[in-house]
Amino acid sequence: MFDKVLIANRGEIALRVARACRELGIKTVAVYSTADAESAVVRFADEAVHIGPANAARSYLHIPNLIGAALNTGAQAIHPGYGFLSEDPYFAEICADSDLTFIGPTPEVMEKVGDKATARDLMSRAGLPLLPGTIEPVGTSDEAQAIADEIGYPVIIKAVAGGGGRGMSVVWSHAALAGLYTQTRATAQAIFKNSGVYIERYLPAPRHTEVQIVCDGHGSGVYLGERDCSVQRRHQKLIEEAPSIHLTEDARRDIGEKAVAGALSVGYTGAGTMEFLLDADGSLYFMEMNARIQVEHPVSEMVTSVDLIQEQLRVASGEKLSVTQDDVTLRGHAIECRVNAEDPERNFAPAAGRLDTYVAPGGPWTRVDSHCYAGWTIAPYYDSLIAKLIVWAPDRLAAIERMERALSEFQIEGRGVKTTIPFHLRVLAHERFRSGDVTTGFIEEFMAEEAAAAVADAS
Amino acid sequence: MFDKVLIANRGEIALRVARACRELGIKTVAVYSTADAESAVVRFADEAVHIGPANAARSYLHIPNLIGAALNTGAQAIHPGYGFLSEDPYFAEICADSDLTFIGPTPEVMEKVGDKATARDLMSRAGLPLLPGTIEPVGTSDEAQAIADEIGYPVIIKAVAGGGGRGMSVVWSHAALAGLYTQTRATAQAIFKNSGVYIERYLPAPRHTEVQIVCDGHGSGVYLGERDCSVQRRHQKLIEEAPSIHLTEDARRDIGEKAVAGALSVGYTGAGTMEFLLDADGSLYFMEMNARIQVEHPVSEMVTSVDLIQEQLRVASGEKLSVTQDDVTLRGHAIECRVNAEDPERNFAPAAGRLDTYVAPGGPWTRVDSHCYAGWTIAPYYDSLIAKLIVWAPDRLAAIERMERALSEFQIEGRGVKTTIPFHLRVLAHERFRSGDVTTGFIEEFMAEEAAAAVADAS
Amino acid sequence: MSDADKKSGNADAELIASVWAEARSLMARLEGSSVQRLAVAAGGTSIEIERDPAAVPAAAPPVDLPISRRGSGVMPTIGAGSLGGARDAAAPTGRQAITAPLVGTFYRSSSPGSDAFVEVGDVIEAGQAVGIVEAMKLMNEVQATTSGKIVKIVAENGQAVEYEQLLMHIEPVDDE
Amino acid sequence: MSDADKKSGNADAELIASVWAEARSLMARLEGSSVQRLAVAAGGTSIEIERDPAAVPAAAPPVDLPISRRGSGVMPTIGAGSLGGARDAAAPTGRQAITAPLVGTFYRSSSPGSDAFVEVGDVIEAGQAVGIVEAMKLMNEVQATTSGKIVKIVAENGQAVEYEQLLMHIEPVDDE
Repeated sequence: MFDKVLIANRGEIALRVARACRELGIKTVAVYSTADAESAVVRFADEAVHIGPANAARSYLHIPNLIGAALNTGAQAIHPGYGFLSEDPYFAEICADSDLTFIGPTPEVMEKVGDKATARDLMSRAGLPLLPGTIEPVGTSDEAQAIADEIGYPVIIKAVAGGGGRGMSVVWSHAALAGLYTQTRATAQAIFKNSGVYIERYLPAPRHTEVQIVCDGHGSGVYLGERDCSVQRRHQKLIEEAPSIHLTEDARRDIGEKAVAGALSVGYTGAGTMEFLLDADGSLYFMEMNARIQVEHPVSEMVTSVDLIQEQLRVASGEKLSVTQDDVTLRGHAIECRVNAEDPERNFAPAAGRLDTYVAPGGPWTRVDSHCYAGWTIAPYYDSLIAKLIVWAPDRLAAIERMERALSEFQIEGRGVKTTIPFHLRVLAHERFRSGDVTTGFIEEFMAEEAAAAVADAS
Repeated sequence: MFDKVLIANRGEIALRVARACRELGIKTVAVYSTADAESAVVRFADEAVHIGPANAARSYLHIPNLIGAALNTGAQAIHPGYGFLSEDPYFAEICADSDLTFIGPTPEVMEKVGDKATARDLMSRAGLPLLPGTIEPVGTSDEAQAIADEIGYPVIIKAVAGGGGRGMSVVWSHAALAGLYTQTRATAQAIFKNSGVYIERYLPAPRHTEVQIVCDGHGSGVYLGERDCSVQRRHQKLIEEAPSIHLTEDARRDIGEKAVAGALSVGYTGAGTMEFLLDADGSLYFMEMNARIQVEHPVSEMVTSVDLIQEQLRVASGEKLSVTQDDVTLRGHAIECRVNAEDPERNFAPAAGRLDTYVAPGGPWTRVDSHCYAGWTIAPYYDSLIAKLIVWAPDRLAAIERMERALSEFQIEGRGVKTTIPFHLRVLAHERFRSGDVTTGFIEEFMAEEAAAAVADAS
Repeated sequence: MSDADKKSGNADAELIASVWAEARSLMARLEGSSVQRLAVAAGGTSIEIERDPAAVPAAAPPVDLPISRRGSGVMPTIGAGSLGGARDAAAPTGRQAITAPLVGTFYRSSSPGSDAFVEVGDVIEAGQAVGIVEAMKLMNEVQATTSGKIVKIVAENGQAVEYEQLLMHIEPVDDE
Repeated sequence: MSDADKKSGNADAELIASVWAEARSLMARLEGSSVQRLAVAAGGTSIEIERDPAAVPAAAPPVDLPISRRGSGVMPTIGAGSLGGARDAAAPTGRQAITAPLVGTFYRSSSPGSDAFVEVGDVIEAGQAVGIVEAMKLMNEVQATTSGKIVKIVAENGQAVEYEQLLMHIEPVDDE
């Protein structure tokens, strides 16, 4: 195992990684921008290095300073967290060049699974089901038309290099295809500097379902069940849960085994997530692979009792996984609410500021992953996630009740500070959420419903 | 299920009960003394009633005010928590007279199990093993001598009405018996207004091992494994864990089944604990039964996934237990550290005051049951428990590492405030604790060792 | 610890004296200023001054009532609405509060139909019964703690009351 | 602990005096301003001033200065000991800090054995190289941001430095 690990991230995930390191007896090096000098991970870590100004491009994304900090402090490995440099093969390569272990897959594997078309091709060969459509970029408008006609409408045109819901167009008819094809290519070129697009069937009401896997460097891999992340607003996840109540035990095993096989087939090591769309008929379609730990990993931890960050550290240091597939049994239900410093009443505009009050919920089966404390200033420079509230209960309804209880005791106050807590409470109270009948369109519909009710109230 | 429950307690356990009620959709009534007007449970509960001055005798122990508060607010049941009136059959009886459900066993059962001699007699008949010795009070010095000679020395003389380590004498030889017998009777009379004493074999190095049970009113009962609470200072538990690493699976099942049989044999309902001494040879001896929820119940919850407070509420309302014995499987290891506002450097003198800083630990498998928040004033009127920190991990050593991590991030500061956190960290680091070879004498020896080292350092 | 701790007592004494001098001068300077709190720390020394908010010009001081329930509760409580007693007790007119000595039901008369113990305007003696609080079927007399005139009766007949809840106001009679 | 603890009492006294002077001047400056709370911390020194909200004109945004490290950490960090740059930068003498522009290893000369870029007493021009910071095998020149005389070199040759860590002090030359 490593003696010392540098954490190339900030916020709650930096603290999460530091906690795991401490529990494994590994010394930690935090890095911080000027805006984060007082951060919880800086206080918690064994050492901390100032790596640049608030601007992330000059600090958390500035590779020379991160490498310098690791070398100066004698760290043996770098944990990238999520976001920032976590899926950057170039960074992983430089780590290797500097004799530092990058905690994640190798640069080559990262590059492969990072390119959607390549990933889909590889995973399809490994047996993972894809949506009807192309894998390779579609070269001409005529070709696009022919493919779409064959798949049947609606179809979706997506940028090969796209992500976060940008560079996509849904096409509902033959007539609209050519125009949207040209337009999507232009958008893709403008945003991603890559005009390549592909076409696949569009599912109007899918559930976002993702399978957690971990692989070690000894040829072993396990799946840790799946998460349902259908509660999204503009492709930003708000509530995640595990397991999905829409998968049978057989379907879970089947997709889990295929996900592990797919990952092992490309030499994947570390924690990773296979994203699928779950159709109303129970079909799962592979969408992409995330070669890093994810924000919502705690819900998988709560139902499997496996510490994913500890497993990442273990396999990156060359050890074997601490569990076999037989050890992984699902128990109960876990839900995570992302508490963001945003004002739901003002279209989720960032609402940062100094926290005068910060009292996190406690008690049974209630987990808070957060870097906040009373007196901490939420800076406007970084993403707005300020706390992940995770609860566990024997079943989904009990988990919802527990989440409502926990949210009701969460106190976050400060001048200008607003959070998504009231919004979460309203979602949790909604009949459709409680029934579990949620697809990725749910939040838009929920918000439209609320807006309509507000208009009706006002008249 | 009840619609509304009054919580006749304060501090962390009042909040714990209120959380469980909220999760079950039950409205809560908090009661508070003048010193607790700003308490966390008052803030959390649906209603709160001022029941008297800081002095507990005139508030939390003042039955008319508690009953009045329940009747005034329309509560259907009273949860007594632990301590205060939780084991007072008279209070349970008055609740019944006022058509209020007392959440616990019936007054008759409480009375029976509350008397140690009666409890030992009943449990012995139900098959629970007792230490060699008497069950009935020993009437004369000669009789005492005869009994002690038969048991073999050392023996212990204990007050029938005793508790908390008071009214006990260890006798190492025949010669010393008569004198200590007379003296213990006198002490018992002075403290407990009852001179009755009994005699049993004294175990020099036992482990405090207790079995958690819950019974419903339909004749069903389950055991939820055992807790090891050997880390005690002057009979005050400091660290508790589940399961005990000194019980085999067979011994666990055997003693669990006997504990449930014993409880059902007296018509016990609700949550309860059977206390045993575990001898070096693996023998378990029944000591007493606690007819209430215990401070350390969370460690059992963490390894069994059963919410004990919710079960209490369920069975008190007439429902069946939500689990059968087959549903109860142990997973991993849980440890609880009691964080008290005491100064370990000054012989654990109370060190109360206003909390300027209170930052509870968070992250994976880390549970904090506490009523504290920044700005709260720890009053000197009540017991010094300010937080229970509970962690879970797949095995005992990983749980210790996690506890060390969690304790290291616990920030509790205020003028005059000291806590047992540094003491806990030293105990957790001690080789004997880590090895698990801890008996009830461990802490005294640990402290003597530390004192000796301090003297050596100074010279 | 380090050498720093062992440096000469003289230097220490000087340093301490100068910190005190600074503190005094700061205090003087703060009078009339808008500063409410000041903390300076340098090289192991620190001065922290917090001023009475009321002394700060133009400031509306936040009032802290003896039993405060600063709206921090997530949920409303009956307490919130019923703590008027303490506030009114503090009124400067000499008016005093008579509060419930225990939790129960307040009655203005000893039995239904009989006269109330007191009415507004009555002048009574300390120790005189002004009502009863029933708890567990026992009638507990509420006695006036002072002599004077009943000026206001706040609690209604049959009302549930908590500990120290305001029942009525009594005012000393001037020419007594 | 570090050298800092062992420096002469004089230097400490000077530092403390300058922090107090700064605090007084800040207080004066704040009157009539919109600042409600000000906290500055640098090295082991800190000043915190909180003003009466009522005295602050209209909608005053709270000002929080970028760098503050109020020694609140549970664990010591290398950062804690190495922020001297900011402290000295704030010194009123006109002395300025030259700090590391990135994380890496500081060298005083371009190669082992060759002359140092600068020595104490050298008078240099803005933009002139005063050292290099090596990161990922690239040599990054550290340039003086102002013209003046090098009065103190704090960082040692071959020392690991973090972002904005103090390297040396430069002071304007009067008759320039």
